[in-house]
Amino acid sequence: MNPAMIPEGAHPLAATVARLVWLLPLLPLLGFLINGTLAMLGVAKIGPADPSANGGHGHGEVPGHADEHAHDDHGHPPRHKFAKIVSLVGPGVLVAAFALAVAIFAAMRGVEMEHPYLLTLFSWMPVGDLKLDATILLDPLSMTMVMVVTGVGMLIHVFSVGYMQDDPGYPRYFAYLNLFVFFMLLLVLGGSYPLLFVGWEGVGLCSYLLIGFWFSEKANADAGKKAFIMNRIGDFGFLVAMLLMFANFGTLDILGVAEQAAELPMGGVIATTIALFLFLGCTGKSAQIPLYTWLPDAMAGPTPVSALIHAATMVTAGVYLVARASGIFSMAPVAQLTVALVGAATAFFAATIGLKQWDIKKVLAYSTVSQLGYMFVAVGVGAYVAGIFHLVTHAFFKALLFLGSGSVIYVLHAAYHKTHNHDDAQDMRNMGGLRQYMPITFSLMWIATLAIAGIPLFSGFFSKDEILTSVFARISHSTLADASLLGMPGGTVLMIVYGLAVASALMTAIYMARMMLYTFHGPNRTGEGERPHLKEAPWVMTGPLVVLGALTAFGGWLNVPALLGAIGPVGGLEHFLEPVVGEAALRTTLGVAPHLPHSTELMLVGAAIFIAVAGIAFAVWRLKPAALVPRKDAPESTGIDRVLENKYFVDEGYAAAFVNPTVNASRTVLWKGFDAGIIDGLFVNGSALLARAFGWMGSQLQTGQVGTYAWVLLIGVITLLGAFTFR
Amino acid sequence: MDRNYIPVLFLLGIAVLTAVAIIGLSHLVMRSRPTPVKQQPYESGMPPLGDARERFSIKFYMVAMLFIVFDIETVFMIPWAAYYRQLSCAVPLVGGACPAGQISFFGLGEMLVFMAILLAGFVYVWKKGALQWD
Amino acid sequence: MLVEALALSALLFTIGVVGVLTRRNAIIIFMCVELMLNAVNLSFVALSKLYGAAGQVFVVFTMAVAAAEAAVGLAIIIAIFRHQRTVNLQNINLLKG
Amino acid sequence: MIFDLANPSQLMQALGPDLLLIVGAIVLMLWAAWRPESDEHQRAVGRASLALVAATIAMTLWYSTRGMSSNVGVIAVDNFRWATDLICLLGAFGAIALGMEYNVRERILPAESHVLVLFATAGMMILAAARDLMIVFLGIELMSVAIYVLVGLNRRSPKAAEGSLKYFLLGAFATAFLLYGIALIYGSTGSTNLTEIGQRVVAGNFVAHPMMLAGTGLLLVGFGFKVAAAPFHMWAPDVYEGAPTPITAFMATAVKAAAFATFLRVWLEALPGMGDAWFTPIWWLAAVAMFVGNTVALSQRNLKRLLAYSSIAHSGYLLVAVATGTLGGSAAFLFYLVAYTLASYGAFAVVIAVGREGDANNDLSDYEGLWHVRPGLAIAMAVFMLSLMGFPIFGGIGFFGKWYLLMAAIEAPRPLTTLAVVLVLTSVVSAGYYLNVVRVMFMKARPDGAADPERTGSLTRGVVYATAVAILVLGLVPSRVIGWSRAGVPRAPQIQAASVDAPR
Repeated sequence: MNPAMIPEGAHPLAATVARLVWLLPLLPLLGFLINGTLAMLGVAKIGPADPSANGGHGHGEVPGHADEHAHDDHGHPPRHKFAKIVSLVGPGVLVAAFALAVAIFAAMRGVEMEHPYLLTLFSWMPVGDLKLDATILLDPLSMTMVMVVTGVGMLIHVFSVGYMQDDPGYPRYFAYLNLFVFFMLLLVLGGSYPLLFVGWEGVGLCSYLLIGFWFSEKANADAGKKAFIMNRIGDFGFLVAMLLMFANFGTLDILGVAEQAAELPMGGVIATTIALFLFLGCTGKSAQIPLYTWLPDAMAGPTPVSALIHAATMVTAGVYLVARASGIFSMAPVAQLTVALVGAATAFFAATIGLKQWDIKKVLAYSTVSQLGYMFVAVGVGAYVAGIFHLVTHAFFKALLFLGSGSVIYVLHAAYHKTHNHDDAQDMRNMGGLRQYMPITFSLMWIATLAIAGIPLFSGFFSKDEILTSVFARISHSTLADASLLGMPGGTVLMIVYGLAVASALMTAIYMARMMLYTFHGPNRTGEGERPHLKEAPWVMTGPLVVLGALTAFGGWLNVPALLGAIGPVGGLEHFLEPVVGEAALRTTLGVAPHLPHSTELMLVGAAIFIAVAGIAFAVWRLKPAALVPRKDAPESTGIDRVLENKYFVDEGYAAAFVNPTVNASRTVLWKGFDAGIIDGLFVNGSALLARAFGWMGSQLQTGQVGTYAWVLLIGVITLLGAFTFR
Repeated sequence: MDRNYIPVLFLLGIAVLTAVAIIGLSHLVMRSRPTPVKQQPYESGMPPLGDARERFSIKFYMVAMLFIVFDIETVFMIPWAAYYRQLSCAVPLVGGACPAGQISFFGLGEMLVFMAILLAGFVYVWKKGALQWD
Repeated sequence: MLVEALALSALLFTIGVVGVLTRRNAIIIFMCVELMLNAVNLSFVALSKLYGAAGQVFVVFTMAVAAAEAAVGLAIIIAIFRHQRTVNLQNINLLKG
Repeated sequence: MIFDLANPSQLMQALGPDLLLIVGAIVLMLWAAWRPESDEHQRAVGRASLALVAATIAMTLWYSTRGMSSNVGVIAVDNFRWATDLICLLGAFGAIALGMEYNVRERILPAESHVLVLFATAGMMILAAARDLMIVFLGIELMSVAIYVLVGLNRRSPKAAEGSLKYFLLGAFATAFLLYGIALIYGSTGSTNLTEIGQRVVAGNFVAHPMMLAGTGLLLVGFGFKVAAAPFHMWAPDVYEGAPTPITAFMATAVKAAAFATFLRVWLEALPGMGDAWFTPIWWLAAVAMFVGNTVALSQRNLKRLLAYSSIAHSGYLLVAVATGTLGGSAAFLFYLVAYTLASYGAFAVVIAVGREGDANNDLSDYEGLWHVRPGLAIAMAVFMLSLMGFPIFGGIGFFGKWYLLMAAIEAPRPLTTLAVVLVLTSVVSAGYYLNVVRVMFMKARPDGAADPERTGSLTRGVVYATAVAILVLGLVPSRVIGWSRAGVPRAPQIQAASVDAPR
């Protein structure tokens, strides 16, 4: 694994197209520069119309709504004057990047990838110990991520062309989106932690800018701010972890750190501390407990952004980071247990909250948080391949779900726009029966739903099953089982993790089925006037959905478990990623590949299938879309009264049969108390408030009186003299 | 402690004592019968004009300030003067005198530069009209 | 003698500090600062008895600098008086927070 | 060449750039007085001042390439001096350039404003050269007295007069402490020469000497005041707000740089032997400055005040470099200073560009929707804010500044890991106000009826874009500046032998 032993030119990839890998991030950067320039040129003196005209629901989700004000007639608002060239450049660079990525991938398949391909671009900070090169690390792991980022990114860019077409900030939107892809590629390709951090910070900035893209006064800006604060707390963890790495290893190269980490004592305090701080960074970026509440709020941004940044790519950066730093994590079982437990708890809590949401995007947001928890469970127990596998399949089906919901919102909004209705285009109570109007979207979204629920042969089934199996396999005979977390033996912790994961799998099936039922089935609850305007979204939007649908359906073939070896090549991704994470994964399982008896494995798979089917069946059986009323007629509709809604649903028989006490309690306590109270109240507002309180005290001291200043100065003098004298 | 300073100390003591004694005695002896006329400040027999705590013109302060600044610069001439003999000789002095042919104008030049800088300041002040009374 | 001189210097310095802290008139505060500077000068002079002329040279510089500072300071105080019609620092707090 | 500082003519040569600036400034002072006050004259003198500064920069650059050094004496001839000189001269250049246009807008007529900047800069250059506490004192006073006047330059503004008075009174107060500190150090070591003090401190075990300890403490107070480190920072927000904006920029950068450079030199050359004594106080001073600056800035609405608190926080960051007590730390210090100076200058230039007559329009609300009316200014300001925050890529060199500082802190013989964590944590807090400015500019609509900013003068625009481009370019290729700052550490005769680690 020693990278120093392989001269750069000698790597088999050096002779292939892979040496152009530096072009990958450069292409979107180019797109950003072009679109950014156009955005600057396109800024009219007047600026966009006041976007706060949007009803004040707090959902900025109204494509092209900014023009609503100026063009209240039915005429189409004029597109941005640079719209054509932007539509070409924005997605164009992504298509080129994806093509290049495919070529590199093909080249990589053709050579022996025993060692990572490290390409030094230039010496960024060329000084002694602080030497920091701009290096690109191309190995199977980063390749996988690049494929996801460019592939899914490309589709979402294309989708955006349709979705955002009437927005006055069209070039700016694509500039941000291109920039995001640039930073994301930097994140996954960076050959050292500082470079990775650059990408990490960059995607955060883009996310911040895009959440607040529609700066509808309060809610969006607040959401951006919240995302921002939480991400900064996470970044703090990452930075401290880097400082500790540097202090202990003297290097920050990813390979160098991995090499040094292997020599640390198992379970030592250094590895544990670094791993925990890294994980703090991950909780911020990947929306895990306790820093997860920003993600649902981030839905204020445009829906394609939610799909790309807040579902498929950026939020998975934490999972990628853990896999990247697998060398460190595998040396710190306590940290691993923490990761797995936090992941499982997040998966469970978010799923309970997801059961209750009315906003279609909020359902998907909580679902994302929950699925991210799943991924952390996987990488936490050292099943890095399973985690990355789920990351990939999740990117497919969640992007599909988000884009599908985007289509629905787009269509609904367009209909409302035509009828001058100001209803909420995201509330599922206003939907229903869309099946007949949007058949393509309908069927594609069902595919994604079946995948996320874990119905066999859809992609999500394979990845989810692998995670559950991995957790189960490590309950004994692993470093995790030997360690203990807060006095609890590792085996017990893993059992809890397993239980939570299974429970959330069930709830996932329920809430996803619920979302589909309320959106597409039952009677149509839009108004009479809108109904004629409901139709499938244009092809530029539906096309990407179809591609994603195919990926969602067949993505599971990437990594077929041995048990189902009959249907395809076994463990493709596993073999592909082996050189990167294999060693670390084996370390957790004490040097032997985890092996479960055939019967046990069959039983686990059977249980998983049963749960998925049961969840969907339960939802279909108990939920009555016909009984729903449109949001404006709903008895209690504001967020404050949501707890009361529980009663309404209990009467309907929803979830009355089982897990009701737990779910209700956890929902009430967690969503109201934990989420809104402790996280938002204490963590976000609290820390902001604390800082502000100190600031306020400081500015109160700033009385403007010279006398006060002289006194403060003197107190400083006396303190200093005291410090010097009485040491 | 240098004994030579003891007489000075005595003188100081006597001066203070005398002053205190005269004022103290008059206070002891006098009878206080204030009248408005008596309470007026004494201005050599003339009736006082206006308040004694008269505000001085701002110009007075400006000129005074300028005076202070230029005045204090002369303090630098004292060490210069004390050391002038050494400064005017290119080699160390021999028995308090400069060897023949070793006279240097360094000391003089230094002071001329110093004066030139002061002069520049003076010209500036003059040109700005700070020295004009009205 | 050195110790006494240094003690006196410290005492004067402290008086200056107390004056700065307790007075409200800008001019008096400035005079107190001058007192502090001159207290330090006393230290320098006393110390130069021990270490040679450097201390005395320092005193000369300090005096010159203090004079320049006094000139600028009085000009500033006059400027503030023109605006506020007072040199009482308690009334001079446009800038705060 | 090696200067013999005991020889007057060689001493003069060693002071070449300083003398050039001083003589030129005296000539310009007379010229400024020669004609009645007018905008035109003010600008003419400004142009001449710019030329003089440029000439001094050229001369300093020339000197710095000659590999000069000197024997032990009252001044230092080393790269650290040239580096500091260049930063201060660049600051002066910016202040004069911005001032020429700002003065026209604010109807500040005296042409002396530029000359005073030159005199203050001369003070800074003397400070940068000082290797004797006497010279340190003279430099500080020359610089400060000029700045006292510059702050009150706008005779029409009561705020300027008030700022000037506050700075003057508190500055004189702090100077007295500094002077007393010098006296006490002189009293304990018998010298005012930094090299000699350094030697005697090491030889004489002064670390438990009460007089020396008090002297070091009071010296720290004096420097702490000049660099606006909490709790000696109270003057800074008021003075920064009251002063004309170009002067504020000058104070926040050049004055701070010069004071810090001297601070560092005194600490590295004279007081390394006192390390056990000053380590903890400076540690706390840095932590408190970072904390106070960054938290109080959160509640600021006036951009000038916000930047003032930000500059207090940055003093804290720079104090971390001082606390390392190593040459590695001082290289990081110089590098950070460059990054900070560029970003601050740019930010203040934007404040000038957005501001209006009467020093108005400095409120955060005046920046709402700036993107929609002045996209260029908004983008540049975003770069400055991100740079001050230490954000990678868009913050350009600012990121490396923080990075380098953190690494130096960790690598110090007495690792400052906790302080590094405090640094990271407080810069997380700092994002709360830096990014707020960005948010306001990009994510808010321009308020109804808000007038567009006036046309930006070409010099101001030049400063804005030059600094922005420099930040971004140096962020991509920081190697030159890093090499420069590593070569620019102080070199004193005894420093090689002392307990600081050698530069890498």
